[in-house]
Amino acid sequence: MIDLQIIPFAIISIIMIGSSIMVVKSKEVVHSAFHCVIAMMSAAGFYVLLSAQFVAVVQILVYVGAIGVMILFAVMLTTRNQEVE
Amino acid sequence: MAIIEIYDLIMHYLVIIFATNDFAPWIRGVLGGLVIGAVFGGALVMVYLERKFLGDMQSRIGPNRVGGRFGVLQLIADAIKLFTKEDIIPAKADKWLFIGAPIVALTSGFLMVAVIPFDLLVIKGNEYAVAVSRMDISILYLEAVSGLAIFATFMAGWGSSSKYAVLAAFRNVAKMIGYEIPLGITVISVAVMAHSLDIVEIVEAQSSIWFIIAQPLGFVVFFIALLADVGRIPFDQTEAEEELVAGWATEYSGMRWGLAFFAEYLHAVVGSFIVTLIFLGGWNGLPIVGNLYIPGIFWVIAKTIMVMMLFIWIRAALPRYRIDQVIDIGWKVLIPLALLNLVWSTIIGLLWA
Amino acid sequence: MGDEKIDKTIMIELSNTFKDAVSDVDVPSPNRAVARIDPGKVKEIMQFLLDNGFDHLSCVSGVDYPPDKMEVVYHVTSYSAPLVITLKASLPRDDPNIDSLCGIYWNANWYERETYELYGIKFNDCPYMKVLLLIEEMEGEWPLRKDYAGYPDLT
Amino acid sequence: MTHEATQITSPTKPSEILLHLGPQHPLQPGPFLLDLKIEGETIREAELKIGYIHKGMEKVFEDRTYLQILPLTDRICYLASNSNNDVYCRGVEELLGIEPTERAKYLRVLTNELCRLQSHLLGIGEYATDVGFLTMFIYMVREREGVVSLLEAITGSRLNHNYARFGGVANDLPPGYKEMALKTLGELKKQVKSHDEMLSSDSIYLRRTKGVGVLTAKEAGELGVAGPPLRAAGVEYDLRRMEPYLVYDDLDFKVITQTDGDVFSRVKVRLLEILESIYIIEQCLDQMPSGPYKQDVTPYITRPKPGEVYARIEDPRGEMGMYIISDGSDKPYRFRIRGPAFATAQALPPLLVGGYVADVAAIAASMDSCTSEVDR
Amino acid sequence: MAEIIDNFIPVAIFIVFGLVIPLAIMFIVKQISPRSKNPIKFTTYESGSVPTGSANMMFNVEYYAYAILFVLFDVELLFLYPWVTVYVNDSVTTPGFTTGFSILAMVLFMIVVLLGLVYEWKKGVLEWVR
Repeated sequence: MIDLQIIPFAIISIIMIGSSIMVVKSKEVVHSAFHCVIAMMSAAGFYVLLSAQFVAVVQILVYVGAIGVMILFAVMLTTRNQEVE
Repeated sequence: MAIIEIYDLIMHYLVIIFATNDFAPWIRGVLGGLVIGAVFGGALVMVYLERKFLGDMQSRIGPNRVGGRFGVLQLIADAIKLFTKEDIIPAKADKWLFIGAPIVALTSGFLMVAVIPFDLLVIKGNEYAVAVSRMDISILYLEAVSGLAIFATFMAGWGSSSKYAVLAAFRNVAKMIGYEIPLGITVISVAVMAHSLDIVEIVEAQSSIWFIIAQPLGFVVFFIALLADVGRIPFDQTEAEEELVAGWATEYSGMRWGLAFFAEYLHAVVGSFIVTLIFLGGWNGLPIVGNLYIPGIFWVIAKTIMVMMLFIWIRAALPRYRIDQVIDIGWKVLIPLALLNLVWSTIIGLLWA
Repeated sequence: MGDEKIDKTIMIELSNTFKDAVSDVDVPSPNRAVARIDPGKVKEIMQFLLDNGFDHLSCVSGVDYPPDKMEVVYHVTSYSAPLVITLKASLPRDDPNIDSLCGIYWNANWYERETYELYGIKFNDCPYMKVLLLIEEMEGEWPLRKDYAGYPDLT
Repeated sequence: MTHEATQITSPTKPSEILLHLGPQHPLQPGPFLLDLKIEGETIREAELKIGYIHKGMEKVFEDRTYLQILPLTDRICYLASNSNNDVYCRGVEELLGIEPTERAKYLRVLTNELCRLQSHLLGIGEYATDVGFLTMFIYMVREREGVVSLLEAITGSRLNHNYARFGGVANDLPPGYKEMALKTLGELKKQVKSHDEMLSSDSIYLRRTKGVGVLTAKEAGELGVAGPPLRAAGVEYDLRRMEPYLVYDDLDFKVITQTDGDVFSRVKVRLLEILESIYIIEQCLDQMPSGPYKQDVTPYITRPKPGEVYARIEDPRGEMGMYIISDGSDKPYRFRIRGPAFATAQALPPLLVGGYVADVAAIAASMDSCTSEVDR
Repeated sequence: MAEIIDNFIPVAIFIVFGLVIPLAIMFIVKQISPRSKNPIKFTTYESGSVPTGSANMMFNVEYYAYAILFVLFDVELLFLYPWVTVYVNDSVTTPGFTTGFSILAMVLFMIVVLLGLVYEWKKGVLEWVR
């Protein structure tokens, strides 16, 4: 089973690392926020792989559902440079 | 009698295929596509019912051309139309968010479908739930996954880069966060009485008394919060056409709009399923049928259609709230009521246990 | 409502108060009264009417009398009496301008803007003198003047 | 309420944006542009820009004979075409110095009130959609069909009636009209009462309308509005009572007023006026004298004496006035249309300021402005 | 252990479905639908007017209170979820003790949460900012 689990682990890891990098790299604040959400969701995937399904669901409920929304709120509340028309 | 024996036999083999071998989860996952298709079909049925019954309630005719007098094929015609329409992404739109929004909305709907049980089979003393996946915490999982739909609307609104859409996206986020909480509290109230977070066990706990009778207040709160969650009248401020044109879907056209639209109906259908399962007794039949054996799946679907009709009826009967009133109701009315219901259900649950 | 005092006597009061500014007072029917006013005194006269219960400016219209005259016609009435007072102010056609009533009757604004764009009558101190109904490029054509050439005469 | 809000300034704060509602927006019965400066959901400034369907009617009328103008008056506002015919004919009659026959007066009152019925019914329906109540819209349109059929039976047309004539009307009532009308109107009365009950008891509807877009009597006077928005504020201003024309003097009716001046009151005034109009029509049908419905010699070619007239009438939307100057020729020298919707539209932006974006549609529809007439 | 992962295998497959189905549909649409190059078609809709300014506006910072409240309540809900499955648990030697204790604990917890809600209500945090 361990051999097989390495595959999803690798996939989720790649997603998580990639999106984490994008959180920092991305120019748009909104994109950063969504990449952050993706990273937190992949963390939920790790919990599933560890058979901690309650923690996984809680991760989605709290981090994605609540903290993610709070980040979105923060994005909506910040000033952005007005585009030059 | 023979029919029931054949039915049992079929179920026996299905259980062998789907539940008792090493590759069962994979088979269920792949064949779960069929379930998605079925629920998608349910969404189509809901669209059709909505158009037809709304027409009846508003003394109109509704669809009546394609597919005979009742226009049953109207939706097929609509689908063909959507497929052949041009796909337009506005130049100013944020392309990734714009494309991603229907995907997130649909994925969230699909994930909810995964844990919905349709029946409970007892074969050779073992219980098998007719569901793609059975978890111990399925109701919590549903809560969590349905929350993802917030992102879909936000992505659509923000990505469109249209003022109406942005306003709608903001309204949607503000509304959803107010209604997730009463939704969660009522779900907990149900779980308190069933002592479990598993939907299958919640339904089984209703074999003697449906939770709508045990906690009518909870049902009302849950239903209202669900209406807000799936964004139907009187809580469809995000698509309030008179001020925001089409809300977050303003810039969507053709099939891309169709996907977003279907995702919304998918959520409504799944919501109806959840109401059926946690309040209306799921596959527990009404005693009126006597000894006649009716498969549980029939009950689930029949009750779900009743709930969908209730949605349609409410849409025909009520005007729309204003956004500040919606948020007021969520925080100041529904949350206290939901907490009250939690106390009530805890007491009842204790007496019951 | 039902203010009994508001009747034709206002015309006598009006001509008494503004002896040199109001002329040609005529009362053709119980509900109508007509007078000609001096364009320079329009603000004072309107203020007087407003103070005497004529609280509703019904309409402001322009009339063109080529070759040398233009008129601004005010219809003033009251929310409590059926009397409509028609006041006419004659203006020279080459430079028509008159004081704006926006400070006295709020709703004079759009009527004055409309009269301006159609006749070219300037209303001094009007806060937002700009075309209302026409497209902005048409400003300066004054289409309702009798000598406007842009309108095809089809009959 | 600021009375200076005629011009919108460009946004200064980063939280403010300029939102265009129009010229093609679902809230509108016709094209106009409503510019809003909003902060979040709150409207800070509003400006209404009109003229998208400007037809230049006043210019056109100066170039048509008096009879040619008559059908064109229908097009000022398609919902009040009968009232427009009527006010125009009254103006020309006054210029000509003739009076319509007694029966024609009753027929004109009858059609005017039917016209008011259908306009109010559609107005309430449009309003109901604007608070998301589509069902009520369809119901109202359903009831309106009956009224429009009644008009069609008299005038032969469903929308642009062109019914009044100088000194009379175009044709008499069809046989059996009274029974047909009483049946339809009896049904309508029942339906309107039930709709009124529905609208007055629906808690969501009450929350959307009570205290929204308040126009007090003083403000309404200052903004120069007339008609239902003014009566909803408690001012008993109705030209049918104030300056009785045609046979309104002989008819018994109440001037409907409400006290609050909010959106709810405006719609309520219209609902109650529908009932009152039905009552007037019933009286008309009862009291209508026999006799000719038009003058023996209808003055088709009209050359009124030089002079001027300001005729006005209580339109479904307020005071409809026409100022006609005759120079003795067969065409009017100057034709001025003072529409009620123009005055109401002007008063709209100050009402919106400080409110919510979500209430724009409700307030605009409750004022029941008609773009066709605003632009003329 | 493996059973729990088994339950999530269909979920993972469904995620793949969710990603693939819309893209497949949009691919089909791309094949059969017409294309146009008119730039006006790709402008943002603003009821026929030319859009002015950026659409991505800023909202009042007061709304952030809702977001924070939401997080608080969401976390509070999480304490309830495990509690519901175990609160009736009389396996201890003194029957009723554990149940009573868990109920009391939750009552105290809820009182604190309710006090918070009432406090925010009174403070006017729940008022929609004009």
